[in-house]
Amino acid sequence: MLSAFVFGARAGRLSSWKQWLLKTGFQTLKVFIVPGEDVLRALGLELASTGLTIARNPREADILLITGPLPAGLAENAAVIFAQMPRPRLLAVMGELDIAPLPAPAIRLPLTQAGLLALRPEACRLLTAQGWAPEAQPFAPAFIEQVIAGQQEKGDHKGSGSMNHSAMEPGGMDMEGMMKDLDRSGMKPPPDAAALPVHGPHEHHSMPKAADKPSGEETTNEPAADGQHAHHTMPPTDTKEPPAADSPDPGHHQPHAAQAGHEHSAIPAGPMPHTEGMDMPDMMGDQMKPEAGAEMPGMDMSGMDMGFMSMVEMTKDLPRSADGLPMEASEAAFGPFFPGLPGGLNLRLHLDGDNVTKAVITPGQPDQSRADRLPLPAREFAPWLAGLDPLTPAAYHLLAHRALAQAMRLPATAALPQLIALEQERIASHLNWLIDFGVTIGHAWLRQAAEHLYWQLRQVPDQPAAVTAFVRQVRRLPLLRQSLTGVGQIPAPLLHHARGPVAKAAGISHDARQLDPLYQQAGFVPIVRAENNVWGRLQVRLQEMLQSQELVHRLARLDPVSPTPTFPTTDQAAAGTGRATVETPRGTATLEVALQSGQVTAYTLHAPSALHVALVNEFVREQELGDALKTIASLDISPWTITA
Amino acid sequence: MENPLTLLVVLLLFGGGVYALAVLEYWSVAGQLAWGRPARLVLHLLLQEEIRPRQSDTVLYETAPVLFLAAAALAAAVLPWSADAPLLGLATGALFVNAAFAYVMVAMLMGGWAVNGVYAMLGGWRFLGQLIAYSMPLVMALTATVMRAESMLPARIVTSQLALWNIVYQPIGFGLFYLAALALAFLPPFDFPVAAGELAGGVWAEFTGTRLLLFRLGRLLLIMTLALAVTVFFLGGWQGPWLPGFAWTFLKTLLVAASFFGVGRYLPRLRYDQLLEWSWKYATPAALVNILWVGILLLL
Amino acid sequence: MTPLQLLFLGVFGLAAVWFGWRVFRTKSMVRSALSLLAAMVALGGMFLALDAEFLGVLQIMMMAGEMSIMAFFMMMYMMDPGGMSSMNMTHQQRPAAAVGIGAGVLVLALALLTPWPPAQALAPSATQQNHDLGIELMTRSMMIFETAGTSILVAMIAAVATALAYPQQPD
Amino acid sequence: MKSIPHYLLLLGMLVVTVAFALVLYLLKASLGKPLAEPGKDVPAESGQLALKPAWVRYHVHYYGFALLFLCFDMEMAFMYPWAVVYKELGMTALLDMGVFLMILFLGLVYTWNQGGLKRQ
Repeated sequence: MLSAFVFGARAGRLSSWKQWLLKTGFQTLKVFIVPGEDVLRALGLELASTGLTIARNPREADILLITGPLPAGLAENAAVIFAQMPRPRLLAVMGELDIAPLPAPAIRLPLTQAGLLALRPEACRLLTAQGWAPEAQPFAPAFIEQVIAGQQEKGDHKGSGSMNHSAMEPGGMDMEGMMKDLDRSGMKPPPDAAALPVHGPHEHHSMPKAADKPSGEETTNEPAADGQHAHHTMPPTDTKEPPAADSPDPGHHQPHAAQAGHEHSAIPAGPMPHTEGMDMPDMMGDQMKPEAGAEMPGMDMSGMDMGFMSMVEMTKDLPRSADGLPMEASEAAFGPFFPGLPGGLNLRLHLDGDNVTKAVITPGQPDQSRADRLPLPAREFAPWLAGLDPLTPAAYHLLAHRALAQAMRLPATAALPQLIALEQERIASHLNWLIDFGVTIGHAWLRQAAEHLYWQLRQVPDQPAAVTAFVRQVRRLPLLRQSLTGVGQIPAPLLHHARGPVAKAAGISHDARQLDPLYQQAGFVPIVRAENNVWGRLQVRLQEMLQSQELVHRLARLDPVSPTPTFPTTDQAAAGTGRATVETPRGTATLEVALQSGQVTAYTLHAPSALHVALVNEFVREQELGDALKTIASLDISPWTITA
Repeated sequence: MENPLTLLVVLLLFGGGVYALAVLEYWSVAGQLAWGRPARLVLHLLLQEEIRPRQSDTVLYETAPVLFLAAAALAAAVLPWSADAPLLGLATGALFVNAAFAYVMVAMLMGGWAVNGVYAMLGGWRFLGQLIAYSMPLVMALTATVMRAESMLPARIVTSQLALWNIVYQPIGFGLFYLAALALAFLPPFDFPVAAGELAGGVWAEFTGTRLLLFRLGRLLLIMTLALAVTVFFLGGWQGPWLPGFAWTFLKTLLVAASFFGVGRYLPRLRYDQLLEWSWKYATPAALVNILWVGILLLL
Repeated sequence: MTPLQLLFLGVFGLAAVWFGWRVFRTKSMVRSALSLLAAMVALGGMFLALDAEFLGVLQIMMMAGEMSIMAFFMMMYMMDPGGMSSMNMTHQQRPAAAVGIGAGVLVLALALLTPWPPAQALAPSATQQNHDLGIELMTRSMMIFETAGTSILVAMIAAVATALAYPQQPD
Repeated sequence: MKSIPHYLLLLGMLVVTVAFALVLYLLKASLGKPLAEPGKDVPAESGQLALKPAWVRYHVHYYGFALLFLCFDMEMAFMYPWAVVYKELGMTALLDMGVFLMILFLGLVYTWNQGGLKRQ
């Protein structure tokens, strides 16, 4: 057991004094949950009853608890979290998971509530017994050392042209390298050249633009990783930006000087508000800030005349904010493990001060161990797909079921218990979202009340009175409406990407349940509001919770004796393609499956979250940080269905 | 100060109050009262490794937690607990309290900058914005109490409320001071520099072990001091029947502090720039109206 | 003046000079601004040692906010505000040193050559000082006080007009 | 003279606070040093290694308010002594300060009008 703890214990001998301290002090333990507390709850694991509390950042965590799913990329992020936790620390893993590059866990538990309940006593015991160990060793996974060594090397050779981004930042590399090369050769990047080939099956929008915009700003550039997303060129939405002609900046019209080797002809001079130029300002920021970051932006150290430096000259090519001031943009990760956001959501924000100029969600890597199992016998496909998204397994189970039924040319009999399970999952999913949203907006009561109700409903799913009371209370919370109403409006041209509650809040009656005969019998009418903002989305989710409660009752009354249709999955000869649509809690999901001799050989899933990711990348900009995070949280993106 | 026994009682009450606040604080986020928790937390923080971020500004990093604690402690020192036990009778006490509070912001700024991390930096500069927002309502409300007492001596401000407490005499001032105190202690809904949901801990995220302990202790002390300030300046300080003066001060202070924690439970976090806007467009003019109101009352 | 006061006057004076020196010896903008704040606090300490309580506390209070604001303006408008590169950010060092030394000599001469009135044996109590200051402001120095208000207004308008872009549509 | 002991007491409290911190640090040091590991001292950023320094020219969006604050802070310096003698001087003080505040209020209104009272 000790060998498992060498990466967590403090270095030194364990005296009885230290042991006493450990025994007393390490009663209150904080857990950092990977991939996230939303997944933990969706798995039916309640942390509150264990006496453990959730750590919001690795520095205050004692235990790193991994529940999975943990695809390769996330495992590296989890290793970074573990490396950043102060010792004595513990690694605990639930279920059978491959967690490399993390070390062997000190505690392995079954993926059950009983397993979770065993965590605290076991952790206390281990920490008391081995909080200090003479044989403690540094946890030094190779990839972290490589990244750090790479960074130091860059620091040593400033201006050598090596890349800014580490291997930890997928997505940003190709474009940046390309731009840098173009930049060096003095070429102008052809407009749209980089952006067009990656569109894939989705639409391309061209919106009317402000008349006075230089043509170069229309370039839309996206990293190749975003292949499945749509591209938009949006009209300026922010009214506070100054028009180009009235720039308050005196520096622009001065001739370029003291820029040996750097010729920024590719970039049109003139103020470039972030709302218009899509990715261009940020790319400029990256260009101007080469290598180690410690270096000054826009300055070539060797060629610079050191006698006098004019700030006007030095900053003239930096991106402008809405007020025309040239500042340096910083870039920070707000995921995959950020409190309040869905666990596993790989979000990066480009910041101008505390203004978000751009939000980028990078799709995670697919779980290779899952992908390897295709082709799959039809019988195993539905549970397999249900495991894709731990947040809403029932919805995807139903989806797979229906698609297979169509592929096998079976009558599309809907099973009432499945629909009831779907509606109950909807309530649970919305509540699960609300708990995390309570963290994002810093509302202690909302978080606790939602969590309380969540576990109440998990025990007894049918409690209309409790749900109704909760919804009424949330609606009456002071200041909540005011603080959410003005936030997160999706521009009209992008609205058709919205699905589920996001679309319904904006007045789009887009719901797959409308077409379902059983739902029609139950008198289902989608909830629609004309509040295209965070408050509207919250309202729709609350109303949907009430509606789902009602639907469960109505569906149950429809045909109480109808037996669950048995699913003939043993048909070895079945072949064909099937397509089905289900309204998951996050929106309409469509699945196409190809079936050959009883085996699922290929499938295509159109999940609502993938569209919402495209939304985030397009329209979250020029918002205050808190508002941007609220907006992103309000879309309720499930990171598990958006793998690249 | 004259009576060592009173001083001891006051110090004990203050310590006990701070401990009770720690319990209350956990209640405000977790909804349960855990009486042993703060003591365990102290040991816990002592036992943890201390990680200093690389490329940090060592001087500022080391100064910030100590300055934070010192600022809160010094502000507490000049506020009287009872008629015969002012820890310190500073003639410009009301001003001094403000001065000490200003260094809470300086400490947070230092901490935010020193770490050289994006979250902390955002938190630090946010808190300066917060100071710009709460500062004017705070000092102007305080000035109005000074007008009535004709002195900046906190004990005189208490005695000036013999006939009528300032909460009734100048309710606008009380409201502004109360909200400003919430913002000063960066309690929810104003917890901008250390917000979990926006900055994952912000300024404090990179402080571990004893340095974090100093910050946490300082913040509890700060809340206690602010509650004490509300008591002294607006709730008649030690005045009350039956019980000795310091007991009244203690009870009122604890009640105010509990209300600090309670308010934040039911409110969503605001935006600091909205706070700035409200402060300058509405709160500062309201504070001036309050001064005018007190001025007219005093002339009648 | 008691020896104790003299001691603290000296200590705070030296601290002020030392922190003033540190302002220019660091490459980090924020550290530089906060050093200036420390120098100002030391000045406030000197006021306190001289029994000028109101001035001392006021100095300590006001400088916290103002130096912090200066810190962010320095950070916004100076290259490499963290001072992480090894580059020298100063220029025209010789003329600057000459001007600095000249100004220092001038100030020193002013301090030494001015015929200061004899020191008061006993400073009035701090409460009395606050009161007297108020009376002075409201009566004899009333015009100065109002002029100060006007100067602040001018400063405010100048700052705002310089810093903000002219609004397209006043809101 | 009687104020000096108060200041000494305050200074003493400052020293005690620093001493308290030092004692804690000593206690801490007696429990052993942290173990150096790669990536541990990098500021935590949600599981990504944030190796780039954050010290950049950060855009503070509230500088309009900050300028206004500087002026109002200055004004407060006059207000405290005024408040002390307000009752004694009565109407004179009210008018004096009324004029002073009116002047300052003009500045606030001007800034508001110029769009300074919003996020830049």
